[in-house]
Amino acid sequence: MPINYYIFLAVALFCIGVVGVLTRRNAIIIFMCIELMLNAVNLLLIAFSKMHHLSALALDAQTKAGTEAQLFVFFIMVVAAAEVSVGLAIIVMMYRNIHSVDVNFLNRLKH
Amino acid sequence: MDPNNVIVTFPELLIWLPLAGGIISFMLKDEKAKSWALLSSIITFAVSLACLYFSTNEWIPLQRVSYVWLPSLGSSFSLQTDGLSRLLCLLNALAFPIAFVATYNTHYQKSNAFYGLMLLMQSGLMGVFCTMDALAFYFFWELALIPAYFLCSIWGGEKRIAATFKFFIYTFVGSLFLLVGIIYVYFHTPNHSFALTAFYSANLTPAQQNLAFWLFFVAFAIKMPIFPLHTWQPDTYEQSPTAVTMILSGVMVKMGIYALLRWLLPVFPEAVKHFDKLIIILSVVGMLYASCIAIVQDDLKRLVAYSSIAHIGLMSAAVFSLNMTSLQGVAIQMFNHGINIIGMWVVVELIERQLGTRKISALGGLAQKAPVLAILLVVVALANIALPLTNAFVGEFLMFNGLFQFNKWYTAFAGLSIILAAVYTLNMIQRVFYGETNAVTEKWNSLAKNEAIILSVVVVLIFMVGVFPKPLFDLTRDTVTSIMVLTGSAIK
Amino acid sequence: MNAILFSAVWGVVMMFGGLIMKKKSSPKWLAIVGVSLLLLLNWLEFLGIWAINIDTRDMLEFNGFGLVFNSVAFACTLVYFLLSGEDFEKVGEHVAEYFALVFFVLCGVAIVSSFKTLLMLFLGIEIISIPLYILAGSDKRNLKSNEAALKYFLMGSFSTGVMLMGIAFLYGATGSFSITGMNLGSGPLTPMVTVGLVMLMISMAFKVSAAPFHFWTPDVYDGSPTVFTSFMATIVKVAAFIGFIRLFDNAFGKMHEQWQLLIAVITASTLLIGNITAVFQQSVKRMLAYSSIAQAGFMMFGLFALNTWSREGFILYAAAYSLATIGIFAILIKMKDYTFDGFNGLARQEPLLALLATIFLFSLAGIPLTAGFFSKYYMLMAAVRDGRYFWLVIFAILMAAVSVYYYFRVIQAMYFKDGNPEVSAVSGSFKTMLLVAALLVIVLGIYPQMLIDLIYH
Amino acid sequence: MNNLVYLVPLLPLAGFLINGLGRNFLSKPLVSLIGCGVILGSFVISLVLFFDVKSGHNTLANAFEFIRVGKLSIPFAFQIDPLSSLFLLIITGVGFLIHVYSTAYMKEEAEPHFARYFSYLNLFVFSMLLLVMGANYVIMFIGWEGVGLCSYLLIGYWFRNTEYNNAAKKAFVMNRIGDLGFLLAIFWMIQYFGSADFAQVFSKAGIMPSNDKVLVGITLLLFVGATGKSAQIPLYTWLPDAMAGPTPVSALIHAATMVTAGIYMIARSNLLYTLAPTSQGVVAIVGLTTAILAATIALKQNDIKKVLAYSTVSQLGYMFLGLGVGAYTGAVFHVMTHAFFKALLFLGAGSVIHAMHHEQDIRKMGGLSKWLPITHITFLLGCLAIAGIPPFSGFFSKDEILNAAFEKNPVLYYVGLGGALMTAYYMFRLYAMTFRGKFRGTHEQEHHLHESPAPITMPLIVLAFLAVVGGFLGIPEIFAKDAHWLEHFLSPVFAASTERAKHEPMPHSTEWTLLAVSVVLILASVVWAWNKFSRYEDKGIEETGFGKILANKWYVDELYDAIVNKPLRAISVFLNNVVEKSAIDGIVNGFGRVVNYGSRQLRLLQSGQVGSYILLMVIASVVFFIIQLFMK
Repeated sequence: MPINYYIFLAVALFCIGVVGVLTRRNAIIIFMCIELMLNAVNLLLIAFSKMHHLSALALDAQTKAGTEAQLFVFFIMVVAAAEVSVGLAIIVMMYRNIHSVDVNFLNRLKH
Repeated sequence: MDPNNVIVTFPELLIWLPLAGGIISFMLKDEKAKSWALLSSIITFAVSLACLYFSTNEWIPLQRVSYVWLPSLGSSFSLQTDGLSRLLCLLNALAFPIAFVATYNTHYQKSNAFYGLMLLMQSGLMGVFCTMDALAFYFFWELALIPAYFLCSIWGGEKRIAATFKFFIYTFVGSLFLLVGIIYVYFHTPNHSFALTAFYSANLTPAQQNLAFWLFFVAFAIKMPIFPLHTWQPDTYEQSPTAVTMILSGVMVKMGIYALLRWLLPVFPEAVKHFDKLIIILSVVGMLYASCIAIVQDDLKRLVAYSSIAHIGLMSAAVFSLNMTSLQGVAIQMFNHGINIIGMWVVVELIERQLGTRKISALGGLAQKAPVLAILLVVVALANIALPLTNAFVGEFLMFNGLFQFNKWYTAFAGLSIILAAVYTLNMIQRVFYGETNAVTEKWNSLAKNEAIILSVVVVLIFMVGVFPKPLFDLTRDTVTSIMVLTGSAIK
Repeated sequence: MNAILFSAVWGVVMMFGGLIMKKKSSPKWLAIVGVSLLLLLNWLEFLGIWAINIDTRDMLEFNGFGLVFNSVAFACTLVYFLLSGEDFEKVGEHVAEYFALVFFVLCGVAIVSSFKTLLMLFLGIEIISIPLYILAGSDKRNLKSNEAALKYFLMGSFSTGVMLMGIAFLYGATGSFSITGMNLGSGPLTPMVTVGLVMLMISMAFKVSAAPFHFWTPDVYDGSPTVFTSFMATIVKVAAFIGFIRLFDNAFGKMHEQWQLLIAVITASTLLIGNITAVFQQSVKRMLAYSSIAQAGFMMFGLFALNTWSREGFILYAAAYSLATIGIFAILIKMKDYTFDGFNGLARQEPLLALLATIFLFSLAGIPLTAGFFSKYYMLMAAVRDGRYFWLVIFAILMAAVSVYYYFRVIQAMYFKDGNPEVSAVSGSFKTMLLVAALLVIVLGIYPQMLIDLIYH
Repeated sequence: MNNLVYLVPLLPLAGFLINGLGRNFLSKPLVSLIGCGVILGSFVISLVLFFDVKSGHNTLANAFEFIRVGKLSIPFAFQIDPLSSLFLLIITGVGFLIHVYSTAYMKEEAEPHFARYFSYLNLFVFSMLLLVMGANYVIMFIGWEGVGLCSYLLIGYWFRNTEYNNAAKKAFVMNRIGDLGFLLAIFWMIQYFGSADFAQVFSKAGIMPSNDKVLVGITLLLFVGATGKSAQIPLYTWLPDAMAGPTPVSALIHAATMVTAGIYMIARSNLLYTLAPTSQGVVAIVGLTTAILAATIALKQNDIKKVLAYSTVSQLGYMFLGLGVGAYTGAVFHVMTHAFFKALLFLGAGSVIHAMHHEQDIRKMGGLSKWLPITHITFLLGCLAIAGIPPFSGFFSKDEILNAAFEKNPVLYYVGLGGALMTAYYMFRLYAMTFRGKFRGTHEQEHHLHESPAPITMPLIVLAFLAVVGGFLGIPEIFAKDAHWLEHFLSPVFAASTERAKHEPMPHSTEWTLLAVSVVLILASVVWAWNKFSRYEDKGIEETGFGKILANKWYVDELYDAIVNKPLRAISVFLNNVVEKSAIDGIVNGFGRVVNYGSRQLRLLQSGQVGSYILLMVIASVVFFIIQLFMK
């Protein structure tokens, strides 16, 4: 299957995420959309990794070239997890104070 | 003493003495600060005299010094005096004692800070006149400005903050342009250096010259100021304390003209040739414009401010007519104008302090109450309109003469300003000193000794230079010639 | 390497220290000790003495530039601790944790200043960001603080997503994460590389709060506890910048001309928005937030030009800007009223504070004899040297003039207006430290050479 | 000899300094002594110099280098030749008499002001001497402006009176207008001849073709200067107002010496004018017009000093006519005689005013001859002289000019003669109304009437003598061969011109007829005026019709006010209030306002909504992609 399909899929996912971030007002949903963006990236990375690895194998059967992207994906997941913890904590704190998770409630800081 | 192994050179002294004086003055008690500042300024004056005296060839080592500063930038902290610098240093060193003595009876709040800042300003001005390195020049250019800003804003009149802030921003913009210009030229100097000589030998195409020319010129034009960049000046002069106004108009304005001669003409000869008409027209228009406005001013300070703008206009026109005569005229007129306008401010200061007003319409008949003041003012005023045998005549004669060699018609128009000058000056004299006294002027009580002395000094200077200007010519001739050669040769 | 390891370790140490130490002020001293050691170790590495020598598999690279930058950043942090350390205690209970988080951020800084693969860049940026989300929200009861944290978090992670997308595309195009290994050459950009490049540029622009990706900055800086704003606005920002510059210098340096226009646009808009918007602010804190954007605009020249002057100038800028901003924030924290009027008459009440504040503001405005002048000066030099887009230089100086307007409003309030501002008690040691900082600013303003020479050590 | 030359101006300068600085300590007698003494001193020296020159020895004294720039060098140098030595005598001689006169005339003044007066007077003499002694145009210009200053100071001597101050200011400003012309002329010479020295300029100009553009330009500009100083159209209006000053001042400055500076200057540059016939024509026309215009105005003036003032303007017009038609000697001759009789007339008027307690309106006078015998006689002699009745001095000088005019163009002669008739008419009107008929003043005025003291009468007598005999220095050919002493004396100065403008003298027959005609007509008008005004009654009737226009001086002052003063003020106000405040400063402040406005608008972007922030960022990103992908 040509790489482009993967690219289109990933980009599509990414855009869905972005649109979600733009349209929703619920902090948690926005956050999930962002996660969606990250996963689109993961998908893309894996696809590229596979592609590069295959092209590298054609030259040298033992090569590990192209696998580093998979490694990268793990890092992204880890970082995402860290972000989740922090992010949820912040959202909870916010909920404690204003009993809502609507981001538009928070606009004391402006201009 | 052997000039070749000296501990400290004149330019250094001229810069560091006021600086030290200023810092010390900050630490002093109020009353002490006043006398200390006077003492310090007098010492500086003595040094500047010595600097004039030891200017012959065998003393050259005493007149120049250079320290490594920013080697990687090719900038060195190099000071040197030639005739022109010496003359202006002398003016600077002379202006401050005069200002201090003239305002000795005025008391300023926190006077230690006041005099400290004044002396800092003097140091900065000295630097501008002595340095031969573009970067250092820019430094001093700014350093002279900052204290002025604080002096005006703290001790000025009621509208001071707005007025002086405008002044500051205005000049700061100019300085930034200058900075970019300096950098621009720097990259076109052989073996990237900020030295004046390197700037003189910068290889710029005419197009590049025109660009850089404006970057430099705007800064200088704002400082002088040249029409239509002048609007900060009357407000600032009106608002700032007179002692500061004396320095601003007497010395700082000269920075601009000095910079034209030292940093503009020889660096961008083609551009100068290219724009000379335009700028001379601007200057001439400015002369007439300012003179006309001066006619209808009712505030003494504003009147003097506008008359100063007119005079500066003539100077810049003369600079750009670019011939031996005009430049020579400018060189000595810088000194004369400084002396005269300081004299004018002294009188204004006296009137304001004793009568509590600067409104011309409120005054009258002072000649009966204060005959001595009247006489002294009349002399200064006549110098201001360049009557023969006063110092200004020599300068203006040469400048007009040079302008005439550039173009007859410009001169004819510019000449109208000497008529207008007569109109507003005589109006002022008449409405302030002649006629019958009124309630305000009745309040006048006699002229204090120090004030009389200062004014007499000014008057004596006016006539000395006016009758026998030779020393000033001899002092500045070489510089002017070299400027002409540098500029002219590049044109040919 | 030393710095990365030690700062991480010391962060942990701080946490446990927090459990042990009962006195509220003691974590500060622990932190000061820590950052001093950090500085020392980084310096040793600079001299070639390594604590532990690890083969980083060509993922990190420690060169003079990065190390000098580290030293600058750590030195600024030291000054920051000394000046504002005790204000940590006012924020909340978990003082030690705050310090710990700061140390983690420093770890991230050390990584960003030495990354060699996009992975490390990503990690560094995240290690910097995540603790900051927490610090921004550390004033839990304060809604503004909450809001700041949330906004920062949402937009931050959004930009992370964009960055990762960019990285992914670059990887797809080149098959490597190493900024040198990608060897894109100087030929015309392929679409994929373009997309990756632009996305990276956007996300980095976000991190350095360059317009039009600056929107989080004023709100976050305004909402967070002032003491942390000071940290974010200085060390973090310049760290992000060093990452930005390293990335584009090493990875895309050869095709400089092809993306310079975008940088020019970013620079111009940053200068414009930062300066113009700052003019109308009433709160000094928010004004400083915008001014930090404006300063970022000037730092962008470092990226715009990419020549020796820009590199030297950036280091200088980082130092000058951080010092001055930390100083002015330290004074701001002492004020009860953050509006301009709150400063009225400070000169009469606290002459020294007013004087020092003036020096810092001069430096920010770029008045000669202060470090700020030379940093701006180098940036202009770099830009003029580069020669392209000369209008940008003219625009920049006009904006610099505008900046004078709002910086001097503070000076006017302090010196020319009357009033009795409420200032919380300032200790002598604080004043001394502030004085030292001011002197540093002036020394750098007279002889910047001493810092610049270090790069070529 | 040189040191003596320096002494001539230095003595008055010393007098000025002593009197000026010691004004509060010196007693009146001492002041008068110093004041007059120094002038007497320089008069004596001038005599010595005069005889030295007469023995054919000119002096060029180079004091010191005033200006040297590049090749241009302007020394502070003095030159004594026939022309300047003659003027020296007039200035110091008449000056001395008037100083003496003043000691009595200004007696009422308080001590410091008395001293101030004499210091000004000395200063004036000093400047005037610089003017005539200068060996180059720059030194001449220095004196030129110096005398302008002194006239300013002396007209406004009673500085409490605003009207006087205005007169003084007017005089100075109008002179400045002229000075500008002079200055430009100097620049032009310097540019073209590379020097301002008389000798060099003339030698260089001598080889130039006639009517060369440069020469015409220079000479016209010089003439502009002359019109200012010597009160010719269009710059004459200051002179009548200048009568605000003390009468002796009017006599010295505004009749005898300063106003003749213009004639001196043109006579000095005679070569330039001879080479520029065009400008010569202009000079002649302007001079003649002024002569007529002023004469007409004088017909209807009732202020004794105003009449004399206008007659001065008119006489100056004759001198310029003389210069214009090339009769340089005649002009200078007339300057001399005019100095005598006009000073005499002014001093006489002063004596009258003194006796009448500062009453100047001749309608309030009459029949003064029986109270002021000496004044009366001398005044009569003066009138005869100015009217041009043989053998009094005025006759010879005026006749010489008119003859020259006739040679040039008869029209000039006829018009000039008309003017001369008017002169005779109004002078005798003045004389008759003042001294004839019966007294028309108030009673206590009549009671106080008395002849003035000796210091006043002595100068009158001396001047009267000169006014009578002065003419014999220039007896025309037709009376006696080679009797024109002045011509011989001045010939070296005008040699260059005369040999260029050669013309054979007109036949004696015509000259005789002209002479006869003019004398007869003048006598007629004298008699007419005498009869008409000897028994004048002040009916207080207003002038009407043409007479009103003349009485109001052709409304020239009003005209100038309308076309110069008012517009200038209006422009200034406009510039100050509109251009300066609104336009230029408005633009400057406009920048500030724009920034402020922009700030207010831009900060609205910062809406506080995360959504909008991210939206803006996304939009920006899209734009960036577009720029990067498509804009290259």
